[in-house]
Order: sequence, then structure tokens, then C-alpha cells
Amino acid sequence: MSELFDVVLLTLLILTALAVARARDLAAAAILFAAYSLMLCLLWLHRGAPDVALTEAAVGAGVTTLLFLVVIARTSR
Amino acid sequence: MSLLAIPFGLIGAFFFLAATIGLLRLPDFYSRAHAAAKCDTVGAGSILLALAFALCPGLASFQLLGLAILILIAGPTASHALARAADRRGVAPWTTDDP
Amino acid sequence: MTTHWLPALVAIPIAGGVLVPTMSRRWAPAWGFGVLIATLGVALFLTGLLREDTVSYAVGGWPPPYGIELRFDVLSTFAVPIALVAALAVPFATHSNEPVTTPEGVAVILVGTGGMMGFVVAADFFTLFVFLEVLSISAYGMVAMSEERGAGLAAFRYLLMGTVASIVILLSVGLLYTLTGSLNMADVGQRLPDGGLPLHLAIGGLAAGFLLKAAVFPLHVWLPDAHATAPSAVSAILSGLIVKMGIIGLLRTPGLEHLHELLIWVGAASLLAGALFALVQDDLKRMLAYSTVSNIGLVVLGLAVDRTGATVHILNHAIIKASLFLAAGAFIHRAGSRRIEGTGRSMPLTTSAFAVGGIAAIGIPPTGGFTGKWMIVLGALEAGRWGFAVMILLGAVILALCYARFVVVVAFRPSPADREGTSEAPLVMLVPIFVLAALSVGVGIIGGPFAAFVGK
Amino acid sequence: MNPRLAAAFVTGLAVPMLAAMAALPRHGSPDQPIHTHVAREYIESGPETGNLVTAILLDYRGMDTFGEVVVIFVGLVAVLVLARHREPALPAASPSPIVAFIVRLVTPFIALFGFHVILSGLEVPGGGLQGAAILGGLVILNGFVFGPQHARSLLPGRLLPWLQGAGPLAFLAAGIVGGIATGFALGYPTHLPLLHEAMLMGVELGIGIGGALIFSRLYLALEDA
Repeated sequence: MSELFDVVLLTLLILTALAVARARDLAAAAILFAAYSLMLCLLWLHRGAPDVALTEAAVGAGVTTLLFLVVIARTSR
Repeated sequence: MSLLAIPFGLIGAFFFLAATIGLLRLPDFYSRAHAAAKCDTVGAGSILLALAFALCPGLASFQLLGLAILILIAGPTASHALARAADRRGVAPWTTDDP
Repeated sequence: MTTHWLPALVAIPIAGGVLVPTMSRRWAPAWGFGVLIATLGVALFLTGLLREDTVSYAVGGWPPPYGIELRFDVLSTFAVPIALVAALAVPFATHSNEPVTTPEGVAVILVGTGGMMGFVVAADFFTLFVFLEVLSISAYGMVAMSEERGAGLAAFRYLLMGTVASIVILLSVGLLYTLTGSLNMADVGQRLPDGGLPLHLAIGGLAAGFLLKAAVFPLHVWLPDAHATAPSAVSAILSGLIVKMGIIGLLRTPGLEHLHELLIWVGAASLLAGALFALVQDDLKRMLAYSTVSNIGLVVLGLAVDRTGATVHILNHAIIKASLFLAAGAFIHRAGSRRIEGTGRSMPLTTSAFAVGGIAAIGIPPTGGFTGKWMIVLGALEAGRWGFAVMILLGAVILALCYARFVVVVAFRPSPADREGTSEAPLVMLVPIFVLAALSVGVGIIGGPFAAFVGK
Repeated sequence: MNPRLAAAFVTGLAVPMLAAMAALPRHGSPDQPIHTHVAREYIESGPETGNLVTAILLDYRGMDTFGEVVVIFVGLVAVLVLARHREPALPAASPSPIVAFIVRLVTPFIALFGFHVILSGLEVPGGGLQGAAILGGLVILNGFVFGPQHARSLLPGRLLPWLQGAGPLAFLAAGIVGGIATGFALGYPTHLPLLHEAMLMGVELGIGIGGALIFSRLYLALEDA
């Protein structure tokens, strides 16, 4: 069961990573990147690293996405 | 107390399922946002409540209760903001005249 | 031996850099200069201690390999040129209108210097990586300071390439940790397994990352733009110091002897390609940037045949290339643009310093450039690779043509008609140029004992 | 870059890496060097209570964490150098009254939670950087809703240049205090529990407050650029 969870998370991780690379719209890429970070966060949590998971959620999925969105809003105006 | 977790969990799962079907099947942005809001608010809220009951009594159940309240506030606000932004952008709502 | 001045070598410039934004615009350059001179004093003191013994420091009191160890060894003597060049670059930049001496600019230079200090004294692979990041991010900021067109793009390219290098290095450090369970360099060196794919990948990854940071020939594409568009004071730091960090990283890589054959060819290719690219440049700073690629190639070749020679040469080249970039900056400052023909006629002092730097860069005795180059040539001959010795001499001949050409352009071509009369560079520019030019000769005169000290 | 070239490059990188992964010792097997050497020492002689991750970050490998905090600081300064061509930031479009009310309502609670995460890092997962991201995200959220000018008014005006360097400065202070108390820079005096606790708290707060201000200023610099 536990291994299955890992496999599902890793598959989703790779799929979101590919989706980020393929996204044409920058804002969509930023949001997909946040989803990628969330998968990574769950993976860390499941591997027993809650500190890293918390960092990934707060920095990777949170602040970085917000900063990306600010830049996209300022540049594609 | 922990028996209460089962009905709340089932309610949450039902709303998630319904919202996901809605997200896939509903015709336009506004109705899909409506489905997503249900999923976020009632679905996630009920599951958090179920977990709070399951872990009752303890500190964790209070923390989960706090999270449920936050979801209750943040979910509708977020979908309101989304719908408002779409409206300002001029996204037209679906009507019965549309195919 | 242990001394608190070792962590202070890293802490002083970083503390200075963190405090700069609290200051007014007027005081920032003076503060930066003062902090860097203090750092130079610490670096000289530690180098003096090194004559007797290696200096080591267990941060937090945890003995290695459990805690982080800082170690001041022969390679760490690079701290002296780091502090010197950075200290001279700050007053040099006060006359330019580029934001090098704004509080933010000084902060980037100080923190970058602290990062380099941390890098050269780290005796732990992860500490090495962390300080590599500190100095790399400072370097991207330094390139971005330029007002010139294309500087933003050059900085962005540099950022992308540098980040790829950093990730490869981080993965390799992770592999080394998985294989040995330790991060301390000496400990890792002892616990390395005998072979296997992960070990080769780790060593190869470290080498590839550091070669990219050092801008060796096929991986050099980011360097010319970054070094040529940056403000001249910053170019001196980038070309003199920061690319050398890749070489120091290579010298710290365990098991590098497996890669000697690769290094010798990559180095030779870089040596010749850099020199040939330098020959066709019409812009002085781009020529200097390609000449850095050539010299890095020489050092990489030297890593395989004579490590002492390579170490001596990075120390010398740091000072020589910094003096050349500062002289180029003075010409450009007085000309008001990149068209510097004829500026040397009214700037005899700067021109002569540039010529001295060029002679040192070619490696004519008795200058500093000679010692290291000669040791590498001898090393190549000793190893029976006389073809590579010939290549080194050929590279020197090509570089001699490049420098001679630019001395002629600067001193004997007529100035463009639309330029007003120029005059000698201001004192804050002349003094740094002369200190570095004098040193690039002086280090050569004491070359013998100096090399013996490095080789110990 | 040409997409085919990129794909070939990634494949060329991925294949040896995956092969090396397969050749590595199996994850979790207890007799591998990664479990028997340094890590075991941390687990056996680390603190008996509290968060072992925090102990490793702040104590055994404090120098690395210092470097990482400096990386974040210099990242901000480099962006400030780049973003020097100032244009006044655009005022926000008039916010929805519902969103404005909710953001006003939750702001103090999120701030409280951020400080909770910073300080509870000593005992449970959490710590300065995570709390900093929460607080910084809060400022950015306010900026999104009420405009950058309002977000700027949330930051401490005159103390800002000092506080944005709070992370490195707290580490330097702890390094000096620890050096006096234990004889080693960045040493933590376990024989003085109160001072030990105060130093850890101070460093976590420094990372948290400094980091939050760095994230906020990054946002403002991007809005102004």
C-alpha cells in the first residue's frame, strides 16, 4: 500500500513536471509548478521528512508561485 | 465521538465526487467554479471534521477544527474572487440559448 | 593549529555586506573598502600562519566529520588575491556611473567576497556547495549591475548556466554522501568505494560542474558576454577571481586522477580555442574575456600534469587579469565609450601599466605569469607529453599577438574625430591599476620561493 | 533551445543518473554507510527532546545554514540592483469588499501562525524559513488585494534595512556569543540551558523575520520594476 502511494505520487510528479515544460501559457506553467511542488511536498511527507515538506509547501508552492505570478503580471501587460 | 467520523467522511467523499463530476461536465466557467467551491468548502471541510472526530480528544482535533473553519472562510472567498475576476474580464456566463 | 581568525575571514566581509544597506550612499564605498582591507589583513595573517602548519577550525566545537571543518591550506592562500582585488575594485568604481558603489552594489561585492572566502576555506563538501551558491548569486548580481545594453540577457544566460552547474554539483555531493555517509573532504577521500557507476558519476559530475563554472572551452559560451558587459571593476572580480573558483573546486574533487586524460585534452582545446577567439575580437574587454578562457584551459591542463604549477598560475593570473580589466576600464572611462582607439596617447601611465599586464599575461619572465606557465610546460615535458608543451607555447604566441595589437590600437591609432581630448585616468583608478601591475611583476621576481611555498 | 536537442540532452543526463540510482545501496537498508557513519552519531548523541532536524541545521551544521541564509539575502540584494529603474507601482484595482473583509479578518491569525511556526521549529517540524515564507506570503497577499502601497505600509519603515539582514546578523551574533561561551564560533552552550534556548530562539526569529522581509521586498521590487 505504502509503495503504491509512492508510485502514484511519483507518477503525478513526473506528469506535472512534463506539463510545466510543455505549457505554452506562463501563468498556467506557474500554477502547474505549484501543483508539482505540492506533489513533491506530499512525497517528502510520506518519506518521513516533515520539515522539508513544510518548506516545500511554504516556499515552493507558496511564495515562489506568488512571485512568478507578480512577474508574469508585470511583463505580459 | 470517533464513530461520528464515518458519516462526515462519507459526506466529504460524496461532495468531492460530485464536485469532480461537475468540474468535468458543467458547461461554463461560472458553473464549474461553483462545483469547485463545493468541493473545496463542504468536501474538504467535512473530511477535516471527520478527522477531528477520529482523533478526538486531543490537540490535533482542535488544530483540524481550526483548519476546517479556515477552509470555510477561504474557500468561498477564493471562488468569489475567481468569479468576479472572470466577470470583469468579460467571460460570458452560459445560458439556455447556448448549444 | 586553530584560530578564531579563520571563521572571521568568512564572517567579516559577510557582516560588512549585510550592514551596507543600512548606510547612506555616501559612506557605502568607504565602508566596503575598509571591510575588504580588514579582510585582506586577516587573509595575510592566516597565510603567515600557514608557513608553520595547516590551520583548521571545528565550527561549533563539533570535531570533524560530525561538524563542519574549516581549513586554511595552500589553496586557501587564494584568499589574499580575493581580498586584494575586491578591495581595489571598490574605489576604482567610484568614478563610474554604474551602480557598483551604491549600497546594494557594495553589498553584493562584499557578500560575494565572503562567499569566495567560505569556498576556499571549506573542508566539507556541503559547505563548499553553499558558499559556491553565495558567490555565484553575487556574481549574477554583479553582471546585472551594468548599464550596458544586453547586460540583463548576459546575466540571465550566466544564471542559467551557473544554475545547471550548481545542480550537477549538488547531485554529485549527494551521491558522495550516499556512498560514504560523510561530507568532510578528508573523511570522504578515505571512505570512497573502489569503483562502481555511482562513484564515477559523482566524480564526473563534480568535475563537469566545476568545469562549467570555470568556463572551459565548449562550456565557455556564457563567459564572454558576462565578463565583457559587466562594469570593468566587476569584470576584474569575475575574470580574476570567480572563474578560478571552478579550478579550486576541481582541485578539491576527490579521485580527480581518474580524469587526467580528459582534463589534459579539454584544457588544451580551451587553451587554443580561447586564444584564437581572442585574436579575432575587436573589443578590448571581449578579448580579455577570451584570454581568460585560454588561461583557464592552461590551468586545467596543468591540473593533470603539475598541480603546483596550476595553483601558482591561478594566483598569478588573478592579479594579472584584474590589472588588465581595470586598465581597460580606465580607457573606456576616459573615452566615454567602447571605442578606445588613441586614448593611450594622453594616458601614458595607464598604457604602460596595461603593457606590463599584457607582458605578464603572455608569460614573459620575470613577470608572475611566467612561473606557473613554465612549471606547467616542464610538467608536460616530464610526463612525456611534449605536444602539449608546444601547444602551450603556441597559445602564448597567439595571446602575445592579441595584446600587442591592442597596445598598438590604444597608443598609436588616431582618436575618432568626434571625441574631445582625453587625459590621464583619475588617481582612484590609477592607484589600483598600478598596485596590481606592480604585483604581477613582483610575484614573478620572487617566483622561485613562492612556488616552493605553494608546492609544500 | 531546439526541443529535440533538449530532449536528447535530458535523456543523456537521465540515463546514467537512473543507472547510478539503481546501483546505489537500497533505500533504507541499515548497514549502509549513510546510516552507520555520521548520521548514527547525530541520532545517538543529538538532543533527547525537540526536533532533531533543527538541531542538525542550527548546531552541527550551523555554518551551512548561515550560508543558506546569506544566499537568500544576497538574492534580494541582487534583485534590488537589477530593479533599480523604478516606476511607481500600479495601484490595485478596487478590491471586492468580500475579499477585502476576509483578508483583513484572517491577516492577524496568519501572522500569529507564522510566528508559531518560526518558534515551534525547535520542538516540532517548522522553523525560521517556513515561518518566513508564511509571513512573506501574507504580505504578498495583502499586496495583491490592497495594492503594493498597502503592503509596503505593513513593513517596518526605518528599521527595514537592519531587519532584512536579521538572518545573517542573528547567526553572527550567535556565533560570537557561542564563541565566548564555548570557545568555538557557533558553539551552543549546553551547560547553560537558558542561554542555549535563547540563542536558538534568537537565530530562528532572525531567520524568520529577516526572511519574511526579504520575501516581501522581493515582491515589492518586482512590482516596482
